[in-house]
Amino acid sequence: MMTIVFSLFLLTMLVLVAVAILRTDNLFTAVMLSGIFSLLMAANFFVLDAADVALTEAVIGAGISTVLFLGALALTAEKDRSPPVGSWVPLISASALGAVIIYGVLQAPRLGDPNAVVHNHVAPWYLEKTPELIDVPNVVTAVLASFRGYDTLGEVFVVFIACMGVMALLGRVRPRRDSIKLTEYEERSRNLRHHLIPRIVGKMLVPFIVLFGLYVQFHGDFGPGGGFQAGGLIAAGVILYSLLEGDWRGRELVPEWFSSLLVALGALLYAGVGVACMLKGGHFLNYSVLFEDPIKGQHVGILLVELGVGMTVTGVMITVFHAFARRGVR
Amino acid sequence: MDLALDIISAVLLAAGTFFVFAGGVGVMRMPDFYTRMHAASLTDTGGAALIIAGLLLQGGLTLAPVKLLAIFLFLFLTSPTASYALVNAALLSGLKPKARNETGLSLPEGDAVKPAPKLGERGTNKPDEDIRKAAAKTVAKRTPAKKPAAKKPAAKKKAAKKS
Amino acid sequence: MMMEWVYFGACVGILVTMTLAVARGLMGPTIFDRVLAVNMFGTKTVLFLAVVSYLSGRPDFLDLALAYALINFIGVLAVLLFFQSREVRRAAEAEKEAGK
Amino acid sequence: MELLGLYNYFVFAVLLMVGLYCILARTNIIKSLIGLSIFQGAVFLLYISMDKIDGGTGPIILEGAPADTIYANPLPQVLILTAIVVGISTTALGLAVAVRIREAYGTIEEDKIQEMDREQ
Repeated sequence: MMTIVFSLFLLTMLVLVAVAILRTDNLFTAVMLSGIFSLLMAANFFVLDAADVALTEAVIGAGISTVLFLGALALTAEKDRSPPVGSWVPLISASALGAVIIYGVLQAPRLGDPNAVVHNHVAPWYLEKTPELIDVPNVVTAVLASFRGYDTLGEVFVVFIACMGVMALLGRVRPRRDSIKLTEYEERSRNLRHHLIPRIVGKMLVPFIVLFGLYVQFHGDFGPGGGFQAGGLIAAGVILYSLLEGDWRGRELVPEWFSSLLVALGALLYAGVGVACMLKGGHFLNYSVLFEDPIKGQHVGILLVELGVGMTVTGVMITVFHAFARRGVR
Repeated sequence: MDLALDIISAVLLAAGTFFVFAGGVGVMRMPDFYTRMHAASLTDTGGAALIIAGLLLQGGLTLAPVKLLAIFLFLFLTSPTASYALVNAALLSGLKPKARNETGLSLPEGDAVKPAPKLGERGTNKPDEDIRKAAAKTVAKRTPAKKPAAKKPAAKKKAAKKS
Repeated sequence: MMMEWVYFGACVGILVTMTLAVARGLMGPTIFDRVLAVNMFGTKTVLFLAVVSYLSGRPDFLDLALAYALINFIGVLAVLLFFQSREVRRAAEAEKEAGK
Repeated sequence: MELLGLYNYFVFAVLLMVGLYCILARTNIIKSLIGLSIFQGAVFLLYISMDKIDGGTGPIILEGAPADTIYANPLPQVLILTAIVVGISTTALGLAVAVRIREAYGTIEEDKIQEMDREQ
């Protein structure tokens, strides 16, 4: 009952915000509204009992997505100069898609129906067997890192490749600092050092964000969290520092070779754990063979794999942010 | 005992929700950006404090109250700072408050705030003096003063310096 | 049981406030009003998540609200930096135009 | 009540429509990317709506919880959790392409870019 009331509010707002994003021609407004969109999404996920997903959306949507979009806007344009729509094709195709989906959805099981097909196949098995086979309280982590480890490995490599794409497009190697002459005025405009209050408060927050990121990383077996969320959080801490102190200093804090090393090492660690399992005589990513006690093997395997995920995601987010921030100096 | 705690926390939660809601109404109804900011930032901190205090009484001896305290601490620090940063951004880009001066005359365009304080000129921004000057000017001339075109030439000068 | 209704009431109150913030975000009129709406909405989300985690009896989910309380601030700083560097970008563009 | 239970799916359909329309009708690349992220959000919403079970709670098994506690379905959550991070990485890649296009053409409007290409 309560879920339905909350969902009514949140989903209606979601639709309104989406339509407003569509209608506005100011890209800055669109980015701000998509910030609200992501907050609504996260609240909605939480109401629907998906704490892990909500945490991910929170970290990515609030901490990173807005910053990236603003960075891109600074390098492109702020106005959407699309001509007024001349053809009916987009409208017709969108409505056709909508009509088909609404027709299909009418037969879907209602929200929260315990007899829905989704709840009757693998999911009960995961929920039942996790305490016995893996003994980790957070079933999402267990499924993510162990039962569906292949899937997650693939996702980590997708993130890795996307990062390589950004690096290839925006150029990793740039001239050194002294070869670009910035006037004092320009230099000042690239950081927030002269804003004392945000600077002090922000710098005070950075260690807490990183600390909380580490907590989320290593507490992911017991509560909502894991490598993806932790990576986003730690990267958000570094991004906060770079915003406050200017991107040069941000790169002094986390040098580029280090963040790109993290990207590669994380993916390598994940795959390496899989190979170690094979060397021990098991299947790829079957952590049970790592130690005598299969449950201990699972624990260590999940810990290492999550660490690999966390390293890659941290590295990717920091590298991408720096790629955009540095592009501004040209 | 439990009932008493429940009642106290219910009262705190209700008060917090009321303040938060009042802030929402303020954001809807206030006439310009700066007054809206005022409504939002004050109630954000106050309402949040009350709601979190209400939840704190329900916590028991687990990790939850510690987390609540941390949430409160961070909100208490970041919310006013975010308000400051936002107002600063607005002022930088030259958004003017809908101000009225002592004489009751509405200000001529561009004189209410010193136009877009340039970076590095912090602390020289004295709105009060400006308002008084502007008012005197308006009363004397009865014609709106021209908008000072300080921004564009300055930017060009900077650009010239760079090249 | 009583507390559950109190939590529920608080949630609905916060949700209504969120609706007001969204309305301000949709109405504008200046872009700063929209940023204000995002910021206010973020704080309300923190409170909403905190109350819902008590309502659903899982206070261990407070991690989410904590993450938001820590991170919500970054967006506003990014906006401040964006506006600050805009002057420079415009000057550079003007220079380019003049160069043509 | 029956229709209220399907409200999530209707919103999913509407968001999908809005996202698709935004991608197709707008020529601005960044606007299209924002539309793409709305589209993505719609899919996330569909998956997460499926995991809810009445009276259930998040799939984190608490010590000492009664044996008949209902937990939400963990599988859609795992899929979407990774999809969110992949989504932001691919969006970043798209934004990088947009930045390069702007540097090469001086605009990020598709129709103008096509005009320039034809002129060459």
